[in-house]
Amino acid sequence: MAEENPRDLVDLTHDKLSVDAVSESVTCPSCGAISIFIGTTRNSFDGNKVVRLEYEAYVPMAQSELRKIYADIRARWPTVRHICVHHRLGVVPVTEASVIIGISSPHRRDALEAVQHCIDSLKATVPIWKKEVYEVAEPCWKENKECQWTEQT
Amino acid sequence: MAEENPRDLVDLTHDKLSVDAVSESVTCPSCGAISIFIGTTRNSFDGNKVVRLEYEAYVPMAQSELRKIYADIRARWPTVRHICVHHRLGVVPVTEASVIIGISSPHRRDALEAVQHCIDSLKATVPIWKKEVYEVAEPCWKENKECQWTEQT
Amino acid sequence: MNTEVTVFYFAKSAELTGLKSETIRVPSELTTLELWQELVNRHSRLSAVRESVVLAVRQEYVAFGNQRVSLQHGDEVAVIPPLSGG
Amino acid sequence: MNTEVTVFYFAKSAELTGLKSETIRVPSELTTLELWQELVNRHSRLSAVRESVVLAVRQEYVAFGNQRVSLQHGDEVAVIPPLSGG
Repeated sequence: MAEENPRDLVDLTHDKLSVDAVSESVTCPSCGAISIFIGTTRNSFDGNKVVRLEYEAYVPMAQSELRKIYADIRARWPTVRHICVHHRLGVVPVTEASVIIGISSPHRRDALEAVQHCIDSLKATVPIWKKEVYEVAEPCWKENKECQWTEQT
Repeated sequence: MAEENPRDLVDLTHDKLSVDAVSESVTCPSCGAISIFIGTTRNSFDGNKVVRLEYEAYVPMAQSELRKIYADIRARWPTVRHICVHHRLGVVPVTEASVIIGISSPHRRDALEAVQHCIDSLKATVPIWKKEVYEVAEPCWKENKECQWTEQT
Repeated sequence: MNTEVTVFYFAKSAELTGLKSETIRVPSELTTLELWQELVNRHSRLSAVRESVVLAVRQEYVAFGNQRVSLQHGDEVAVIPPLSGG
Repeated sequence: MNTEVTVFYFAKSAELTGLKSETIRVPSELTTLELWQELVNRHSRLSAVRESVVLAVRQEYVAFGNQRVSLQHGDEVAVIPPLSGG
Protein backbone atom coordinates (compact mmCIF):
# COMPACT_ATOMS: atom_id res chain seq x y z
CA MET A 1 0.00 0.00 0.00
CA ALA A 2 1.23 3.49 -0.88
CA GLU A 3 0.19 4.52 2.60
CA GLU A 4 2.92 2.37 4.16
CA ASN A 5 5.81 4.41 2.73
CA PRO A 6 6.46 7.91 4.02
CA ARG A 7 7.07 10.24 1.09
CA ASP A 8 9.97 12.72 1.04
CA LEU A 9 9.10 15.10 -1.79
CA VAL A 10 11.18 17.97 -3.18
CA ASP A 11 10.53 20.15 -6.20
CA LEU A 12 12.65 23.14 -7.24
CA THR A 13 10.85 24.62 -10.20
CA HIS A 14 10.52 27.70 -12.38
CA ASP A 15 6.76 27.12 -12.59
CA LYS A 16 4.13 28.85 -10.47
CA LEU A 17 3.55 26.89 -7.26
CA SER A 18 0.23 25.25 -6.35
CA VAL A 19 -1.02 24.90 -2.78
CA ASP A 20 -3.46 22.21 -3.88
CA ALA A 21 -0.65 20.19 -5.45
CA VAL A 22 1.40 20.26 -2.23
CA SER A 23 -1.65 19.50 -0.11
CA GLU A 24 -2.62 16.52 -2.28
CA SER A 25 0.91 15.16 -2.33
CA VAL A 26 0.96 14.82 1.48
CA THR A 27 -2.62 13.61 1.97
CA CYS A 28 -2.93 10.11 3.40
CA PRO A 29 -5.85 8.09 4.77
CA SER A 30 -4.26 7.49 8.18
CA CYS A 31 -3.55 11.18 8.83
CA GLY A 32 -5.92 13.66 10.45
CA ALA A 33 -3.77 16.74 9.96
CA ILE A 34 -1.91 18.57 7.23
CA SER A 35 0.04 21.71 8.05
CA ILE A 36 1.11 24.00 5.24
CA PHE A 37 3.39 27.03 5.17
CA ILE A 38 3.45 29.40 2.20
CA GLY A 39 6.14 32.02 1.81
CA THR A 40 4.99 34.85 -0.47
CA THR A 41 6.63 37.86 -2.06
CA ARG A 42 6.03 41.10 -0.15
CA ASN A 43 5.45 44.39 -1.94
CA SER A 44 7.88 46.51 0.06
CA PHE A 45 11.02 46.38 2.16
CA ASP A 46 12.20 49.28 4.34
CA GLY A 47 9.96 51.60 2.38
CA ASN A 48 11.29 50.50 -1.02
CA LYS A 49 8.65 49.22 -3.40
CA VAL A 50 9.53 45.67 -4.46
CA VAL A 51 8.85 44.91 -8.12
CA ARG A 52 9.79 41.23 -8.07
CA LEU A 53 12.08 38.66 -6.52
CA GLU A 54 14.58 36.51 -8.35
CA TYR A 55 15.60 33.16 -6.87
CA GLU A 56 18.52 30.93 -7.72
CA ALA A 57 19.64 27.66 -6.17
CA TYR A 58 22.54 25.25 -6.07
CA VAL A 59 19.98 22.65 -7.08
CA PRO A 60 21.56 19.26 -6.27
CA MET A 61 22.94 20.52 -2.94
CA ALA A 62 19.60 22.18 -2.10
CA GLN A 63 17.92 18.84 -2.64
CA SER A 64 20.40 17.00 -0.45
CA GLU A 65 20.18 19.66 2.31
CA LEU A 66 16.38 19.39 2.24
CA ARG A 67 16.63 15.63 2.64
CA LYS A 68 18.86 16.16 5.69
CA ILE A 69 16.13 18.38 7.14
CA TYR A 70 13.52 15.69 6.41
CA ALA A 71 15.64 13.09 8.23
CA ASP A 72 15.94 15.45 11.19
CA ILE A 73 12.16 16.03 11.20
CA ARG A 74 11.50 12.28 11.15
CA ALA A 75 13.86 11.81 14.10
CA ARG A 76 12.14 14.56 16.11
CA TRP A 77 8.52 13.81 15.10
CA PRO A 78 8.41 10.08 14.31
CA THR A 79 4.67 10.14 13.54
CA VAL A 80 5.13 12.58 10.63
CA ARG A 81 3.92 10.83 7.48
CA HIS A 82 4.61 12.78 4.27
CA ILE A 83 6.85 15.83 3.76
CA CYS A 84 6.83 18.02 0.65
CA VAL A 85 8.71 21.23 -0.20
CA HIS A 86 8.14 23.10 -3.45
CA HIS A 87 10.48 26.06 -3.95
CA ARG A 88 10.19 28.36 -6.92
CA LEU A 89 13.23 29.60 -8.86
CA GLY A 90 13.67 32.51 -11.25
CA VAL A 91 11.35 35.49 -11.19
CA VAL A 92 8.55 35.50 -8.57
CA PRO A 93 6.06 38.39 -8.86
CA VAL A 94 4.65 40.12 -5.77
CA THR A 95 2.02 38.07 -3.81
CA GLU A 96 3.02 34.81 -5.50
CA ALA A 97 4.46 31.93 -3.48
CA SER A 98 8.23 31.37 -3.38
CA VAL A 99 7.99 28.30 -1.14
CA ILE A 100 5.25 25.91 -0.02
CA ILE A 101 5.86 23.31 2.68
CA GLY A 102 3.33 20.57 3.45
CA ILE A 103 3.54 17.95 6.21
CA SER A 104 0.96 15.37 7.27
CA SER A 105 0.64 13.46 10.55
CA PRO A 106 -2.05 11.47 12.37
CA HIS A 107 -2.42 14.22 15.01
CA ARG A 108 -2.03 17.90 14.39
CA ARG A 109 0.64 18.92 16.90
CA ASP A 110 3.36 17.02 15.05
CA ALA A 111 2.57 18.44 11.62
CA LEU A 112 2.27 21.99 12.99
CA GLU A 113 5.59 21.85 14.85
CA ALA A 114 7.39 20.06 12.02
CA VAL A 115 6.37 22.68 9.43
CA GLN A 116 7.71 25.47 11.63
CA HIS A 117 10.97 23.57 12.09
CA CYS A 118 11.17 22.88 8.35
CA ILE A 119 10.93 26.53 7.26
CA ASP A 120 13.36 27.62 10.02
CA SER A 121 15.88 24.97 8.89
CA LEU A 122 15.37 25.67 5.19
CA LYS A 123 16.25 29.32 5.72
CA ALA A 124 19.37 28.33 7.70
CA THR A 125 20.91 25.60 5.54
CA VAL A 126 19.43 25.17 2.04
CA PRO A 127 21.56 26.88 -0.67
CA ILE A 128 18.96 29.13 -2.30
CA TRP A 129 19.34 32.88 -2.85
CA LYS A 130 16.89 35.71 -3.39
CA LYS A 131 17.54 39.05 -5.04
CA GLU A 132 14.98 41.77 -4.33
CA VAL A 133 14.42 44.08 -7.27
CA TYR A 134 13.05 47.51 -6.30
CA GLU A 135 11.24 50.16 -8.28
CA VAL A 136 13.90 52.78 -7.49
CA ALA A 137 16.76 51.47 -5.31
CA GLU A 138 19.51 49.08 -6.44
CA PRO A 139 18.67 45.34 -6.43
CA CYS A 140 19.75 43.62 -3.21
CA TRP A 141 20.76 40.04 -2.35
CA LYS A 142 18.87 39.21 0.81
CA GLU A 143 20.33 37.39 3.82
CA ASN A 144 18.25 35.18 6.10
CA LYS A 145 18.83 35.97 9.76
CA GLU A 146 18.73 32.16 10.31
CA CYS A 147 21.88 31.76 8.18
CA GLN A 148 24.96 31.33 10.39
CA TRP A 149 27.49 33.08 8.16
CA THR A 150 25.86 36.36 7.29
CA GLU A 151 27.74 39.46 8.42
CA GLN A 152 24.51 41.02 9.62
CA THR A 153 24.04 38.75 12.62
CA MET B 1 -7.34 49.70 -0.84
CA ALA B 2 -8.53 46.16 0.00
CA GLU B 3 -5.17 45.60 1.63
CA GLU B 4 -5.96 48.14 4.37
CA ASN B 5 -8.83 46.13 5.84
CA PRO B 6 -8.10 42.89 7.66
CA ARG B 7 -10.54 40.21 6.50
CA ASP B 8 -12.36 37.93 8.95
CA LEU B 9 -13.72 35.15 6.77
CA VAL B 10 -15.97 32.25 7.79
CA ASP B 11 -17.64 29.64 5.62
CA LEU B 12 -19.64 26.68 6.93
CA THR B 13 -20.55 24.69 3.86
CA HIS B 14 -21.76 21.33 2.60
CA ASP B 15 -19.43 21.65 -0.41
CA LYS B 16 -16.02 20.06 -0.73
CA LEU B 17 -13.36 22.40 0.68
CA SER B 18 -10.56 23.93 -1.41
CA VAL B 19 -7.09 24.70 -0.03
CA ASP B 20 -6.44 27.06 -2.95
CA ALA B 21 -9.62 29.02 -2.16
CA VAL B 22 -8.60 29.51 1.49
CA SER B 23 -5.03 30.37 0.50
CA GLU B 24 -6.17 32.95 -2.04
CA SER B 25 -8.66 34.52 0.36
CA VAL B 26 -5.88 35.37 2.85
CA THR B 27 -3.20 36.41 0.34
CA CYS B 28 -2.14 40.05 0.58
CA PRO B 29 0.70 42.06 -0.97
CA SER B 30 2.12 43.22 2.37
CA CYS B 31 2.36 39.70 3.83
CA GLY B 32 5.30 37.33 3.48
CA ALA B 33 3.69 34.35 5.17
CA ILE B 34 0.53 32.27 5.01
CA SER B 35 0.03 29.40 7.41
CA ILE B 36 -2.63 26.82 6.68
CA PHE B 37 -4.02 23.95 8.74
CA ILE B 38 -6.11 21.21 7.15
CA GLY B 39 -8.04 18.72 9.26
CA THR B 40 -8.77 15.55 7.29
CA THR B 41 -10.87 12.46 7.89
CA ARG B 42 -8.86 9.48 9.13
CA ASN B 43 -9.61 5.95 7.98
CA SER B 44 -9.60 4.28 11.39
CA PHE B 45 -10.14 4.90 15.09
CA ASP B 46 -9.12 2.40 17.78
CA GLY B 47 -8.92 -0.29 15.13
CA ASN B 48 -12.41 0.40 13.75
CA LYS B 49 -12.49 1.17 10.05
CA VAL B 50 -14.10 4.59 9.51
CA VAL B 51 -16.41 4.80 6.49
CA ARG B 52 -17.23 8.50 6.73
CA LEU B 53 -17.77 11.41 9.10
CA GLU B 54 -20.93 13.42 9.46
CA TYR B 55 -20.73 16.99 10.73
CA GLU B 56 -23.45 19.25 12.05
CA ALA B 57 -23.25 22.77 13.45
CA TYR B 58 -25.26 25.33 15.34
CA VAL B 59 -24.46 27.61 12.41
CA PRO B 60 -25.11 31.16 13.66
CA MET B 61 -23.49 30.48 17.03
CA ALA B 62 -20.54 28.72 15.34
CA GLN B 63 -20.03 31.86 13.27
CA SER B 64 -20.15 34.13 16.30
CA GLU B 65 -17.81 31.88 18.32
CA LEU B 66 -15.34 31.89 15.41
CA ARG B 67 -15.44 35.67 15.35
CA LYS B 68 -14.64 35.72 19.08
CA ILE B 69 -11.60 33.55 18.30
CA TYR B 70 -10.57 35.95 15.53
CA ALA B 71 -10.78 38.90 17.93
CA ASP B 72 -8.65 36.98 20.42
CA ILE B 73 -6.07 36.18 17.71
CA ARG B 74 -5.91 39.83 16.66
CA ALA B 75 -5.33 40.86 20.28
CA ARG B 76 -2.52 38.32 20.73
CA TRP B 77 -0.90 38.69 17.27
CA PRO B 78 -1.63 42.26 16.15
CA THR B 79 0.29 41.86 12.88
CA VAL B 80 -2.03 39.09 11.65
CA ARG B 81 -3.67 40.30 8.45
CA HIS B 82 -6.39 37.99 7.11
CA ILE B 83 -8.07 35.05 8.85
CA CYS B 84 -10.21 32.45 7.10
CA VAL B 85 -11.91 29.28 8.37
CA HIS B 86 -13.82 26.95 6.08
CA HIS B 87 -15.58 24.09 7.88
CA ARG B 88 -17.44 21.40 6.02
CA LEU B 89 -20.83 20.11 7.18
CA GLY B 90 -22.72 16.93 6.33
CA VAL B 91 -20.93 13.84 5.05
CA VAL B 92 -17.13 14.03 4.70
CA PRO B 93 -15.50 10.98 3.06
CA VAL B 94 -12.16 9.58 4.27
CA THR B 95 -9.08 11.73 3.34
CA GLU B 96 -11.20 14.79 2.51
CA ALA B 97 -10.85 18.00 4.52
CA SER B 98 -13.31 18.78 7.31
CA VAL B 99 -11.69 22.11 8.17
CA ILE B 100 -9.18 24.47 6.55
CA ILE B 101 -7.74 27.45 8.44
CA GLY B 102 -5.65 30.09 6.68
CA ILE B 103 -3.91 33.07 8.30
CA SER B 104 -1.55 35.63 6.73
CA SER B 105 0.97 37.93 8.38
CA PRO B 106 4.00 39.99 7.32
CA HIS B 107 6.37 37.60 9.16
CA ARG B 108 5.87 33.90 9.54
CA ARG B 109 6.03 33.40 13.30
CA ASP B 110 2.70 35.19 13.84
CA ALA B 111 0.78 33.26 11.19
CA LEU B 112 2.21 29.93 12.36
CA GLU B 113 1.38 30.52 16.02
CA ALA B 114 -2.04 32.02 15.26
CA VAL B 115 -3.12 29.01 13.17
CA GLN B 116 -2.21 26.65 15.98
CA HIS B 117 -4.16 28.79 18.44
CA CYS B 118 -7.10 28.96 16.05
CA ILE B 119 -7.53 25.20 15.64
CA ASP B 120 -7.05 24.64 19.41
CA SER B 121 -9.72 27.26 20.17
CA LEU B 122 -12.09 26.03 17.46
CA LYS B 123 -12.06 22.56 18.96
CA ALA B 124 -12.72 23.99 22.42
CA THR B 125 -15.53 26.48 21.78
CA VAL B 126 -17.16 26.33 18.33
CA PRO B 127 -20.49 24.41 18.35
CA ILE B 128 -19.82 21.80 15.68
CA TRP B 129 -20.25 18.04 16.11
CA LYS B 130 -18.84 15.03 14.31
CA LYS B 131 -20.28 11.54 14.17
CA GLU B 132 -17.89 8.80 13.11
CA VAL B 133 -19.55 6.07 11.08
CA TYR B 134 -17.71 2.75 11.18
CA GLU B 135 -17.79 -0.27 8.90
CA VAL B 136 -18.82 -2.59 11.75
CA ALA B 137 -19.18 -0.81 15.12
CA GLU B 138 -22.03 1.55 16.09
CA PRO B 139 -21.68 5.20 14.96
CA CYS B 140 -20.13 7.39 17.63
CA TRP B 141 -20.38 11.12 18.47
CA LYS B 142 -16.83 12.26 19.00
CA GLU B 143 -15.69 14.56 21.83
CA ASN B 144 -12.74 16.93 21.49
CA LYS B 145 -10.37 16.69 24.43
CA GLU B 146 -10.12 20.50 24.19
CA CYS B 147 -13.83 20.81 25.08
CA GLN B 148 -14.28 21.71 28.75
CA TRP B 149 -17.52 19.85 29.41
CA THR B 150 -16.87 16.40 28.05
CA GLU B 151 -17.08 13.59 30.62
CA GLN B 152 -13.91 12.05 29.25
CA THR B 153 -11.51 14.68 30.55
CA MET C 1 -45.01 34.82 33.51
CA ASN C 2 -44.26 32.44 30.68
CA THR C 3 -42.66 33.10 27.33
CA GLU C 4 -42.09 31.22 24.11
CA VAL C 5 -38.58 30.15 23.13
CA THR C 6 -37.09 27.94 20.43
CA VAL C 7 -34.96 25.06 21.67
CA PHE C 8 -32.31 23.47 19.42
CA TYR C 9 -30.96 19.99 20.00
CA PHE C 10 -27.66 18.85 18.50
CA ALA C 11 -25.74 15.62 18.09
CA LYS C 12 -26.51 13.09 20.86
CA SER C 13 -29.20 15.32 22.39
CA ALA C 14 -31.05 15.44 19.05
CA GLU C 15 -30.95 11.64 18.90
CA LEU C 16 -32.32 11.38 22.46
CA THR C 17 -35.22 13.78 21.88
CA GLY C 18 -35.83 12.77 18.27
CA LEU C 19 -36.01 16.48 17.50
CA LYS C 20 -33.79 19.06 15.86
CA SER C 21 -35.78 21.92 17.39
CA GLU C 22 -39.07 22.78 19.03
CA THR C 23 -40.89 25.83 20.33
CA ILE C 24 -41.89 25.63 23.98
CA ARG C 25 -43.33 27.85 26.71
CA VAL C 26 -41.18 28.32 29.81
CA PRO C 27 -41.04 30.79 32.72
CA SER C 28 -39.40 33.99 31.52
CA GLU C 29 -37.25 34.17 34.67
CA LEU C 30 -35.54 31.02 35.88
CA THR C 31 -32.16 29.51 36.73
CA THR C 32 -30.23 27.58 34.12
CA LEU C 33 -30.77 24.45 36.18
CA GLU C 34 -34.54 25.04 36.12
CA LEU C 35 -34.37 25.61 32.38
CA TRP C 36 -32.66 22.25 31.96
CA GLN C 37 -35.35 20.65 34.14
CA GLU C 38 -38.01 22.06 31.79
CA LEU C 39 -36.32 20.24 28.93
CA VAL C 40 -35.94 16.97 30.84
CA ASN C 41 -39.62 17.14 31.82
CA ARG C 42 -40.43 17.02 28.11
CA HIS C 43 -37.75 14.50 27.15
CA SER C 44 -36.82 12.23 30.03
CA ARG C 45 -34.07 10.54 27.99
CA LEU C 46 -32.11 13.80 28.10
CA SER C 47 -31.24 13.10 31.74
CA ALA C 48 -28.68 10.56 30.46
CA VAL C 49 -26.46 13.40 29.20
CA ARG C 50 -26.86 15.81 32.13
CA GLU C 51 -23.18 15.53 33.07
CA SER C 52 -21.83 16.15 29.60
CA VAL C 53 -23.83 19.01 28.12
CA VAL C 54 -24.07 22.75 28.59
CA LEU C 55 -26.78 25.15 27.44
CA ALA C 56 -26.61 28.14 25.18
CA VAL C 57 -29.04 31.04 25.57
CA ARG C 58 -29.21 33.58 22.75
CA GLN C 59 -26.13 31.83 21.27
CA GLU C 60 -24.00 32.31 24.38
CA TYR C 61 -22.83 29.45 26.61
CA VAL C 62 -24.33 29.21 30.11
CA ALA C 63 -23.27 26.71 32.74
CA PHE C 64 -25.80 24.78 34.84
CA GLY C 65 -26.42 26.32 38.23
CA ASN C 66 -28.31 28.96 40.10
CA GLN C 67 -27.38 31.62 37.56
CA ARG C 68 -30.66 33.33 36.52
CA VAL C 69 -31.60 33.95 32.90
CA SER C 70 -34.30 36.24 31.54
CA LEU C 71 -35.96 34.85 28.44
CA GLN C 72 -37.88 36.87 25.90
CA HIS C 73 -40.27 35.80 23.21
CA GLY C 74 -38.40 34.15 20.33
CA ASP C 75 -35.12 33.66 22.20
CA GLU C 76 -32.95 30.73 21.17
CA VAL C 77 -31.99 28.06 23.69
CA ALA C 78 -29.71 25.18 22.70
CA VAL C 79 -28.50 21.94 24.23
CA ILE C 80 -24.78 21.67 23.51
CA PRO C 81 -23.15 18.23 23.84
CA PRO C 82 -19.34 17.94 23.94
CA LEU C 83 -17.92 19.61 20.85
CA SER C 84 -16.15 17.69 18.12
CA GLY C 85 -15.56 20.19 15.36
CA GLY C 86 -12.28 20.53 13.53
CA MET D 1 49.79 17.13 -7.55
CA ASN D 2 47.06 19.13 -9.20
CA THR D 3 43.53 18.14 -10.09
CA GLU D 4 40.65 19.61 -12.06
CA VAL D 5 37.51 20.74 -10.22
CA THR D 6 34.39 22.65 -11.20
CA VAL D 7 33.70 25.79 -9.19
CA PHE D 8 30.18 27.20 -8.91
CA TYR D 9 29.50 30.82 -8.00
CA PHE D 10 26.12 31.95 -6.69
CA ALA D 11 24.32 35.21 -5.95
CA LYS D 12 26.74 38.04 -5.08
CA SER D 13 29.81 35.88 -5.76
CA ALA D 14 28.59 35.19 -9.32
CA GLU D 15 28.16 38.93 -9.85
CA LEU D 16 31.71 39.59 -8.58
CA THR D 17 33.35 36.94 -10.78
CA GLY D 18 31.03 37.44 -13.73
CA LEU D 19 30.79 33.64 -13.87
CA LYS D 20 28.25 30.99 -12.92
CA SER D 21 30.88 28.25 -13.01
CA GLU D 22 34.35 27.43 -14.28
CA THR D 23 36.70 24.48 -14.36
CA ILE D 24 40.09 25.12 -12.74
CA ARG D 25 43.23 23.21 -11.72
CA VAL D 26 44.09 23.31 -8.03
CA PRO D 27 46.30 21.26 -5.69
CA SER D 28 44.53 18.03 -4.82
CA GLU D 29 45.45 18.41 -1.13
CA LEU D 30 45.02 21.80 0.49
CA THR D 31 43.31 23.63 3.35
CA THR D 32 39.94 25.29 2.80
CA LEU D 33 41.65 28.64 3.34
CA GLU D 34 44.18 27.82 0.57
CA LEU D 35 41.30 26.74 -1.67
CA TRP D 36 39.64 30.12 -1.11
CA GLN D 37 42.95 31.83 -1.92
CA GLU D 38 43.07 29.95 -5.24
CA LEU D 39 39.70 31.46 -6.11
CA VAL D 40 40.66 34.98 -5.00
CA ASN D 41 43.87 34.71 -7.08
CA ARG D 42 41.66 34.27 -10.15
CA HIS D 43 38.98 36.80 -9.11
CA SER D 44 40.37 39.50 -6.84
CA ARG D 45 36.93 41.07 -6.37
CA LEU D 46 35.90 37.98 -4.40
CA SER D 47 37.97 39.22 -1.47
CA ALA D 48 35.17 41.70 -0.74
CA VAL D 49 32.91 38.85 0.47
CA ARG D 50 35.50 36.84 2.42
CA GLU D 51 33.74 37.49 5.73
CA SER D 52 30.30 36.48 4.54
CA VAL D 53 30.71 33.33 2.48
CA VAL D 54 31.44 29.68 3.14
CA LEU D 55 32.53 26.99 0.69
CA ALA D 56 30.93 23.73 -0.26
CA VAL D 57 33.03 20.78 -1.42
CA ARG D 58 31.20 17.87 -3.04
CA GLN D 59 27.96 19.59 -1.96
CA GLU D 60 28.87 19.66 1.73
CA TYR D 61 29.56 22.87 3.67
CA VAL D 62 33.12 23.50 4.80
CA ALA D 63 34.25 26.40 6.97
CA PHE D 64 37.35 28.45 6.20
CA GLY D 65 40.36 27.34 8.18
CA ASN D 66 43.18 24.86 8.35
CA GLN D 67 40.85 21.93 7.72
CA ARG D 68 42.36 19.90 4.85
CA VAL D 69 40.34 18.74 1.86
CA SER D 70 41.28 16.13 -0.72
CA LEU D 71 40.00 16.97 -4.17
CA GLN D 72 39.50 14.51 -6.98
CA HIS D 73 39.04 15.07 -10.68
CA GLY D 74 35.56 16.42 -11.39
CA ASP D 75 34.74 17.35 -7.78
CA GLU D 76 32.35 20.25 -7.25
CA VAL D 77 33.41 23.28 -5.24
CA ALA D 78 30.97 26.13 -4.58
CA VAL D 79 31.10 29.62 -3.13
CA ILE D 80 28.08 30.01 -0.87
CA PRO D 81 27.03 33.57 0.08
CA PRO D 82 24.55 34.10 2.94
CA LEU D 83 21.41 32.10 2.21
CA SER D 84 18.08 33.74 1.46
CA GLY D 85 15.77 30.92 0.44
CA GLY D 86 12.25 30.54 1.73
